[in-house]
Amino acid sequence: MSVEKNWEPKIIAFTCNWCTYTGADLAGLNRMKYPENVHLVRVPCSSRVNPQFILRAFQKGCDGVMVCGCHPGDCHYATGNYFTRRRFMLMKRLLEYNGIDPQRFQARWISGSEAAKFRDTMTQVTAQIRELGPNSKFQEKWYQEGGPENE
Amino acid sequence: MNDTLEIKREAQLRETARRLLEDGTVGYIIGWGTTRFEDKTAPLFAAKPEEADRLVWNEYCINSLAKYSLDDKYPEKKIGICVRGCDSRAVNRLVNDKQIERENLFLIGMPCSGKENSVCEGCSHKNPVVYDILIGEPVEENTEEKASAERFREIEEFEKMSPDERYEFWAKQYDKCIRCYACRNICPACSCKECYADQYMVGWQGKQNNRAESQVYGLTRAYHVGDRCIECGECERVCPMGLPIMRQTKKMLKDINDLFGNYECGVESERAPVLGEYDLTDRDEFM
Amino acid sequence: MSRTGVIICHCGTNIASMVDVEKVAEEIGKIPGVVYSVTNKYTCSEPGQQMIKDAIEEHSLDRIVIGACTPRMHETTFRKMLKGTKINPYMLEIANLREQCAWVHTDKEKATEKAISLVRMSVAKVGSNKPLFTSFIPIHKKALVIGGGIAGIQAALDIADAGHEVTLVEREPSIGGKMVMLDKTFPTLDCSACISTPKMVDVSAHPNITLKTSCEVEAVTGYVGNFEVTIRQKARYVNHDICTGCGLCETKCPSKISDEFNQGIGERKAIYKLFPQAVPAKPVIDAQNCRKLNGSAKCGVCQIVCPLQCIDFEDKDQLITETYGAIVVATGYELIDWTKLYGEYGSGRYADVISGLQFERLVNASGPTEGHILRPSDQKEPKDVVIVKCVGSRDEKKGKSYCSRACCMYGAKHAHQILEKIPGSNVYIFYMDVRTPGKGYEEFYNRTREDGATYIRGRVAKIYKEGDKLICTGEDTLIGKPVTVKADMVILETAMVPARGVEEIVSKLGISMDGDHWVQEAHPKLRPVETQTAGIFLAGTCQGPKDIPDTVAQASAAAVKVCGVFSKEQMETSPMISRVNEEKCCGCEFCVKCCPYSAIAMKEIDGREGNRKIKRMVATVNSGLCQGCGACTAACRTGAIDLLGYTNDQILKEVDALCL
Amino acid sequence: MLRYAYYPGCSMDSTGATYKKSIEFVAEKIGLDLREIKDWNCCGATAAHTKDEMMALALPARNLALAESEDLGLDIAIPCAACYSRMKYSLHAVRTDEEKKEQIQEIIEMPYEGKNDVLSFLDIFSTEEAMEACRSKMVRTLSGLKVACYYGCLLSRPHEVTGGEDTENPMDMDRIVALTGAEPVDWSFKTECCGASHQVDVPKEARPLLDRILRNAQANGAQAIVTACPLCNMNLDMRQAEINEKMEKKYNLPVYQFTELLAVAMGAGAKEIGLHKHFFPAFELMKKYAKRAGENG
Repeated sequence: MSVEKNWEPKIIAFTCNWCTYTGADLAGLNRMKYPENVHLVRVPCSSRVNPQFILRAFQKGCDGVMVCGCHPGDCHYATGNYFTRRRFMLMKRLLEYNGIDPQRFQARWISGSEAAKFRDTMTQVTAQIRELGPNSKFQEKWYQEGGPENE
Repeated sequence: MNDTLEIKREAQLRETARRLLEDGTVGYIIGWGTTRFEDKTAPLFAAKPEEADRLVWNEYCINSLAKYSLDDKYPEKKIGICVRGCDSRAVNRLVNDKQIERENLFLIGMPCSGKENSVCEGCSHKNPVVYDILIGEPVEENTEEKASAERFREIEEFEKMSPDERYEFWAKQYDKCIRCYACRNICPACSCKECYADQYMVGWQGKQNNRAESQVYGLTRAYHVGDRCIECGECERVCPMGLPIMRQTKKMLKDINDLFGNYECGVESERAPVLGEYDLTDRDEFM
Repeated sequence: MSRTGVIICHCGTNIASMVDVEKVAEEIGKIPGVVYSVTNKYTCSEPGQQMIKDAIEEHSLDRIVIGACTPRMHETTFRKMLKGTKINPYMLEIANLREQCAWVHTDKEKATEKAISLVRMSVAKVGSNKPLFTSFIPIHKKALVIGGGIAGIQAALDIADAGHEVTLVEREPSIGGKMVMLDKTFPTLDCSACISTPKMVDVSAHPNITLKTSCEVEAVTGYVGNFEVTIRQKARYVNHDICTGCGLCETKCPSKISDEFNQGIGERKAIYKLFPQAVPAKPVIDAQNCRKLNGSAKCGVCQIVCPLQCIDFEDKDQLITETYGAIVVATGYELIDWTKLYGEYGSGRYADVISGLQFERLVNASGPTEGHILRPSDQKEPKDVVIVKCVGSRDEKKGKSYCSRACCMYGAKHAHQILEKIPGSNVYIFYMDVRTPGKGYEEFYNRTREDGATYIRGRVAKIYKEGDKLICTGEDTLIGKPVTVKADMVILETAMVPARGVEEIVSKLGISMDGDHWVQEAHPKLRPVETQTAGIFLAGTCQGPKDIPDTVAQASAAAVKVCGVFSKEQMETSPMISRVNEEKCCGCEFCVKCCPYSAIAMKEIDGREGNRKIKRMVATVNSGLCQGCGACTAACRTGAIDLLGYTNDQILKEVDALCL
Repeated sequence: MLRYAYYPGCSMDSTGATYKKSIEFVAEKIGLDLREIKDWNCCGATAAHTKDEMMALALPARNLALAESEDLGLDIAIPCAACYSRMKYSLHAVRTDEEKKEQIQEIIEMPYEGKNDVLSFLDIFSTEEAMEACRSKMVRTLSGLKVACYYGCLLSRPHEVTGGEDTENPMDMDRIVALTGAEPVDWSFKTECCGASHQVDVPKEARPLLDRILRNAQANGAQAIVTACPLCNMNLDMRQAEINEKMEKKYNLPVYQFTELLAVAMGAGAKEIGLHKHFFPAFELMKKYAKRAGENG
């Protein structure tokens, strides 16, 4: 698989509206800088994210997927992130078991006031994914461009 | 299987079945019957007392019978089902998922000392965990060590391979998948009214039969049943293309055991599935 | 085909300086379905909004995407704007081009590229938006207050004065709670009964308040505006409608029981009024200790002497169910049972080592000793008294880790009362810190010291009896020496803990408690009188230890919150809540377990099985309770339950749009 | 069956002579079978753990391992409070800390699993079986004699290690002593420190510790003090005269081991249990109150 010359990692982050999304806005207010590769999808709570969205994101061509929410105990909906924690601890291991590099899927608790942590996390994850290179696993695109023939 | 004991048990099964059908406690009995091949049996629906003699009990009775009750959720009379250890756990699974009423079933417990099926090797529940009547004496269970060593042996070996090797392995397997959904149809944990794969949800699960879509289907089904799988091995047995599906779903069970304490599905009927609850002391890896 | 209008905002230079807004508008214009794609200097301003309204008319748009600042800023503004147009306010998506793009990136070309994909994601999402309508739930303008202490009384009075009906439920035979047990209150030293009994009388006289004493909440279902509450009226064996409270029965009753109102000092009868100024001022019979009712003797003398035949030994508990719009929890506190924790202080073997409340009853004029401070062992007036503070508070090893806030002040008050009532007496107060956080508190503490109370900084290590003296050994950390005080009486200022049985009330109401079983407020700083459940409010010490001024302030705050709920005929609920597709739902209840607000219930609907009519169970979402978190959607394997405004389809469209 | 492995400890043949004699007398009377551990070694008492923690754990562990190696499955009975406390620490370490268990077994070069329990003499005498056996063997009564039961610190503390039910007001000894007809008084210094070895090197500062015990016992009407530990007994007994003289006090409180009271009540003669061996005269008081069952006082 030739690495496209000007490839830019494409990272999607499902962020909870009450904590991480607010933290991202705060990072914006403080004019903190981080790479352009991360695109936030706003959801009411991290427990809204269905583990199947992760599979679709990889299949449609994302190189890295993140799920970010409130720290356990701070959830605006009281128990939302307790379920998130269990769901994604299991999904993370299932993905690694199927060959996805561990760093491609990450979950993080970032609160509404942790703007610096948001910036550092986004910078760190982008660097890790850039180092891993483009993701070819689970990709629909791989199949559309000939798939098994050019293997 | 020492034959004399099993033959006696088969006779007792037939005699019990005849009596149940005659006195009307059950509408019909689901058991195993002969087929054209001696080394194969098939599910048998005995409705009349004389049909009770067609019931067989030998080492080829490997079909799981519990899920047939889903097709008759509102029976006039009770449904008799022959349940081995794994079938009884399947019944608990369906009752726990609120899909069938325990009162609608009359469970004929069949202590099973293992069948011609690879999954019986490490079986942890040979005797039925729930039944209304037990045929013959309970058999001796596997020792604790043997069952637990056997349970995740395959998974541990597979985890030793490198990520790329693992991806190549699964990619090859899912290339074979023809999306016949037999694994879903036989699985007692797959009891949805209309499976997500059958629904017209464009962004959700594509219908094309390519590696990516099959991978997503395989992983999604593993995730859906992972915390409720009773390890009966039927999905692997019925797969026409021979995919090692158990090796996928049991990975979830292994993680659940490591993360949330030992956990076996379908043994007690009340146990809530792991993903349906939480615990404040769960490990926290996402700080 | 949808007709989407896209407006990319300059936001002055905030966005335009880092994102080439014209290029974004132009690129987005090429997407099929986008029929209008322009930029605007200040979209949120009046002219900006007017421009959008005109565009909707002119291009007959049916959905809008605005690339501007964070939706958390102007989502409501733009929704209000759309109310004035033919478009449903929820056919709108906002792409965050300022806080999450222009302000945080440095390379203009890449920032523009990201802006384009962000807007493309919003356009894809808005493509499957559906018009949403707020629903309304009726509000029963009747409040329930649980707990008849000063918090419950104040809340009930405030709500009733605002013209709403209130039911005040109290499990004891009379309201008044702990405050009415006290003699004086700090810092003004005005008599506690004089300021609380008038309020109690107001409660019984108020037309809007129904007073239910000797009652307990049996079950609570429903949601804000429509709480179905079942109340158990415990059998009182006295017909309060006829009884005039003359007290003849009380004088004749032969049995003697330790008086729990007087904290075990002195006794009461089996038929009794909790205390002289009880409201309602009518006796009840304590079934456990009444000889006739517990079958230990024939008795029944009260029935014989009663002039109006009010006594009825056949009385049974009754259950009454009523609908309420809001509930105020005011279940109050208790003192920790120090006898089980402090073997060093004699674990209750010495009669003269008493708790703060027991001292309040000794010094109270209507108490068992008519206000004379007589020590329980030999009814002698104590000369040297030791007061020990923080017994059970600020003590993780043996008691509670928190500070109970009020004991420093009522400790000083007790010292003051002793010095005043017993001339020539000495009071030694062992303390760790003296906390005087209120108005006039520090001055009151200084005055107590000037009156002669000796404050010794250190904890009492051991109290033991020698002769008729109680020897308190401790340490004075200021002089670094062990100290021994020979006392006649010792008062322990013990920790406050939640009232007995608060766990049941909390589980019946479906609200939560913190680690120490205090009722959990919605937010410690910003929403101290609300709970996570809409329509259920808190007042007083049930939420945590506090003194009377804070309690009354919270009670009035809770009352205003209730009036807020009752100010509207109907309550508008957010439309972005979950909805069940009953065709797909197989009734497995996985979603029910994940809902933090228990807003999902199972209901029976008709269905068909082959050619037969059958009944099957499906999930249904209560629009009043659901807060739209979506935890249920991820638990549902078939996707039968979905969150309006963030449906699976919308989110996955965003994912697809990003990866084109 | 009243059968235990028995660890006497060093003080039984020295300061605890009266304790040992009375134990042997009572044991013989009620059929208490005490099997002394062969080749037992010193338990380290207060010296070991000031030096090195592992030594302090290994010394008692060796004795426990020896008892366990005879695999009679017997719990270990220990008369002296200090040995009891040290053994309990070792048992607690072996049962709760895998790493320490490995180290201990390495040092004593013997396997030790901590299967059997470590019991003080109060534990074994307060069992229903032992109480019943004592009750049946009573020939004399000490009714009218008021005694203050002094437990000392090591028998009940620390709670996590000894599992004692009430570290402030234990009642085991009170129940046992009451069997003899003597009347245990309710007093407040049951578990306060007696100064232990401080009475040797800093007598002047440590003396008040003993003084307050004696004062509170006397103030609450006690005529004698009963102990269950050779060291507490020695401190209270030997130094009472010194306190009377140096601090001008008039204490007259003979100090007995609880087994001495049991022995007397079971008909032991003064010589048999060494009543004359006390520092503070203890024979008169016993003579005054020890009455044949049935004789009135």
